[in-house]
Amino acid sequence: MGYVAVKGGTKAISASVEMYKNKNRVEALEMEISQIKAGMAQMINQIMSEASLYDRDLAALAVKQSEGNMEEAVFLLRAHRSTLPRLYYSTVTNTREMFVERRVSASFKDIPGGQILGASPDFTHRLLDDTMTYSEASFEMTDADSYGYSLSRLPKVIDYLASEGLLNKVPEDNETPDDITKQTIEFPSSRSERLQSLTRGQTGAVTSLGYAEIRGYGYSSHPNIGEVRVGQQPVHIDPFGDGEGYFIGDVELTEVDAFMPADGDAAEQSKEMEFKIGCGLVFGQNETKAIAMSVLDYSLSHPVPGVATGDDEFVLLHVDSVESTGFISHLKLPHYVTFQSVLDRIRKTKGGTES
Amino acid sequence: MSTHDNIALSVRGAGKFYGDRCNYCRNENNPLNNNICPYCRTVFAVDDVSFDLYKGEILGIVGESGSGKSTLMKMLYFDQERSAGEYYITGYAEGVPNVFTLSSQHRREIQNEILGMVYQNPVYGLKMDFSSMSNIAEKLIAAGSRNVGEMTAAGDHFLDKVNIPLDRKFEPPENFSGGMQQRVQIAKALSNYPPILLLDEVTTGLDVSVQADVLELIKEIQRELGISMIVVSHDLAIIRMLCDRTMVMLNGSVAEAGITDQILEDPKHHYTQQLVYSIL
Amino acid sequence: MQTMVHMTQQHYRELVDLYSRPGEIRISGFDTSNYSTFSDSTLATVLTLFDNEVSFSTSLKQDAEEFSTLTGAHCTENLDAEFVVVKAGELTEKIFHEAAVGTLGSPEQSTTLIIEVPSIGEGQKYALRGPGIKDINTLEMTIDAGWMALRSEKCLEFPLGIDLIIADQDNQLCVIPRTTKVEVK
Amino acid sequence: MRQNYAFLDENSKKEIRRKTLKAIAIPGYQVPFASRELPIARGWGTGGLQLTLSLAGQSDTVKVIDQGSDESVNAVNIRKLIQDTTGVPDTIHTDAATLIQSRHRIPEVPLKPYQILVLQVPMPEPLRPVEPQERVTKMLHADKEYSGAWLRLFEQIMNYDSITEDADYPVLVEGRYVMAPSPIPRFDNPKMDNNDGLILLGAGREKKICALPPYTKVKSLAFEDYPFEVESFDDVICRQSGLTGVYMDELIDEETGETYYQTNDTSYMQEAMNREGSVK
Repeated sequence: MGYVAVKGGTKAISASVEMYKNKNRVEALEMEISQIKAGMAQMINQIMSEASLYDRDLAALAVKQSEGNMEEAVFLLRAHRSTLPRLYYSTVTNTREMFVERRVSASFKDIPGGQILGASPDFTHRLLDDTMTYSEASFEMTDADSYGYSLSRLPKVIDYLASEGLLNKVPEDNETPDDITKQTIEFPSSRSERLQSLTRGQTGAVTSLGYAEIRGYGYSSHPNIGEVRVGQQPVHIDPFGDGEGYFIGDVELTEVDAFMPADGDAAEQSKEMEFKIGCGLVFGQNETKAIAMSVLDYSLSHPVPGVATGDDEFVLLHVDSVESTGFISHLKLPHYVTFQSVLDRIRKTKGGTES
Repeated sequence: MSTHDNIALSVRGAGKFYGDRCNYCRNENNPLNNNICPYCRTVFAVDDVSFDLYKGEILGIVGESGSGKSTLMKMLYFDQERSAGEYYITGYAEGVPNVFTLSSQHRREIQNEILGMVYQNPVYGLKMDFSSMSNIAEKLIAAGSRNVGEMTAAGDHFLDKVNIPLDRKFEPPENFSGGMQQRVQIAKALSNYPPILLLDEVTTGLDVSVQADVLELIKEIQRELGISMIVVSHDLAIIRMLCDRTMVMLNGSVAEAGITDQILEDPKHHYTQQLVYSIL
Repeated sequence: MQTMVHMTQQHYRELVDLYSRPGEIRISGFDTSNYSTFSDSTLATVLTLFDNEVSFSTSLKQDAEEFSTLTGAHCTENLDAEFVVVKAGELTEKIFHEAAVGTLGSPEQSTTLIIEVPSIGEGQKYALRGPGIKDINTLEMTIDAGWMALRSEKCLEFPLGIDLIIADQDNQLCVIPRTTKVEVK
Repeated sequence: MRQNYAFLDENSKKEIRRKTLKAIAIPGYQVPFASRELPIARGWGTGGLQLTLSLAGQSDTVKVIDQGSDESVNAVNIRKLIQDTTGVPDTIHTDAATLIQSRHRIPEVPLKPYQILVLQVPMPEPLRPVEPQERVTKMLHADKEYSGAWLRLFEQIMNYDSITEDADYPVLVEGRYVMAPSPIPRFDNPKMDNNDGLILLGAGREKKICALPPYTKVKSLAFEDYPFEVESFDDVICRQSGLTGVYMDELIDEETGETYYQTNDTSYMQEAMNREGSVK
């Protein structure tokens, strides 16, 4: 009988996978997808946004399977997304048609349609509530309608500024947006590539960089939130290319328009100031990420030389959760061969040869 | 193209415009408001410039700031795209192609192998945080050298020639004074013996005594190596000291050109007269 | 079972070999109904490489519709499209002149010509040299040397250039990428 | 959940295939591609895996190695995904495989004609150590401006009197493109030159595909007087097999504390031992 290589790797891997399954499956199996969907809606919002796949059931499944590890859940959905054929593209959707559930403006006290606080933890006291320890605790349900509002279409705050001529006029761009999942980003990036990268970005990473931008490493003055709106956005497709839109469902979106006071058009040597806009738009309710995205959209569209948050390569290539966690974690893979090569060079500079 | 044996490079009708040009300014007989079209506001930074550079000579280009001389220089070194005109280099493909229209790949080849450039500000010509030796090696590597011994020897030779103490050759230029940086830049530009050297206001901003050193160095190198040079300056004194022939630029165009001594003694153009009398 | 998934995979692998070894010849086509005016190997190449992200140009409306229906690819009049599908008898100087050679920064943004010739293995003899060829490959095909000269002109400044996929009516295929130096023998 | 053949949907494969053919037509150039997420992590071989999945078919036999070993956990994991989604048979024998995916090594057995070696690439940009910005490195490749890559080696020589670049040592392909060969040891670089098989390099996270067709000139960057050097195993013998002249793992004997060496390419060692009958 000849020499046979040890099957160590195969055995080790299957043992590791078995242990992982045993550990996580036993208790997790008792958790229903419907419970995760209902009870961890905010987590699901973040995951759908970072995975760029809008499917609450699959997101809940990913949460269950990953034991609540956000990066793993996003990763599972992204990998699944790779297997899906692209059957249709949606038609352009206008957020003026959003059915708004929540909407606040930091810029104007009174906005047409009014401020709608809706559901938000913003004004809760962050005190652990031990009545929630046991699932028997009962809550009194209230009907949103009883607070005097219902889902409705509302005008946008930017339209008000635009009507006053205070907004930077941007020519209408009807080019098909670039899609970074079909074509690699090439630099300098297009706005559609930037917006897509940011909305897929890891919530924490986008928030951190947006924070750095306004805290002092970038624009460093206070952006004004014209409007944060959360609501249901209808999506249509045009399968026959005849302009007939077919309604395929609603997606929940958070949209932010941030205003930055800025100099007028330099080319026209304008001495007037006006507002320029940063845009944030993410799946689900995720207001902090949407605001940070609007800050970064602005900083990347109006880059200041030498500022990292204005450098599209720096921001866009480092906010993706799957890429950053993958590359960081790959460091634990074996690097025996390359390390041997490093040893060889270091020994050479020490003047010695291999012993 | 020129068939003249003694020509290092020739330029015909070179132009650099900022703007779209209109029917008015496309007609070259129509007068411009200085170098700006009164109708479409197109700026003619360089307008219809033609000249030859002879082998082994120093050609001076003089003019005030905004005259287009630096823009012309940047076009010759491909730092800026040209808007119009032709440019032939005898040492490249027998002077046949209009090198203005070559691909960036080929222009880079010319830049690396045939041209040397010394900028007014050493920041553009040097890697400030790399050693002086590495700066010289960079130019040699770009020009095709693949021998470390030869490169360090050339580095020693040229740094010595420009009076940089060799015990400082591994220091980065950011540690040096302005005059020393300029000398390192000259050493770098010369290191691969380029047939053509372009010098853009290289002594501006230096102390007078340092200026004299650098000018002397240029003169000496030219005598020794027979390199063809174009020297751009706003300073007639420098032009007088260095250049065999001179071209006077005004508002993007050539006002007058000829033997330097003749131009200085008997300026024809009103503007040149003003220039000359102002220094006499 | 042979499904379209497996057929395109196999055909792609033939193309990989042919791109890697300019001048080699393979036979490859699909066992599907062919309503185009091109050979099965040309159609197989189209089915393998085209999808709804691709734009292509071809002269006959019948072929354009067939290719679009089968793959979702967009037909265009522009000859600098990603692919131009053409029969050797219908080649024009315009096709070569307008074909995209890419840019120095993005040389892959070039046109691939899929040319159907009457026969590979007979006709004009060419000597091929370059990456993928050990010493020299000879290739015979019924395509006029004038067209190959135009092709070589497009490939003068590497990495710019066009790549040719050549098919014949007997479902033979070969590839001449931009790196190959082609001489008439 | 039911999976596609070879995991990816057909349109994703088509995009990868079109880009791969372009890569083969432009040896050494990094073709950007969309790069799908896979069920294994970015940075763990998704570039190589996408290539393999776009290539693999019913007549293939695959071999997957990591660090020279078919049994490295990452190799096992990748092989399992390939087999689960395609059902292709696997082998550990290099010469029996039609398709070989590897991380960090080129097998000791030379590639045969029509074999395809897929290398996993973490950092496909050889100029990244000298220039962080993609838009700049893209321009440098366009202009064939590689002095930065050579200057890096020159600086190492100035500092250490030797080139200190370890694995992923840059190569020049067909005299045109400088390419990162993936973190293979320098020992494997010469195997790429003028080899019989096709080598494809896939970078999933960085979204680039590169190719070396057979019989392509691939030269490691070096200087005439500081030639390229591979890792030295000159006086070293594999303790297990007695092999010499192969890439070795350096190991420590737990009992004696002595350093010993063992052939890194485990299937090659196994074949050699079976051939020699020198089983211990």
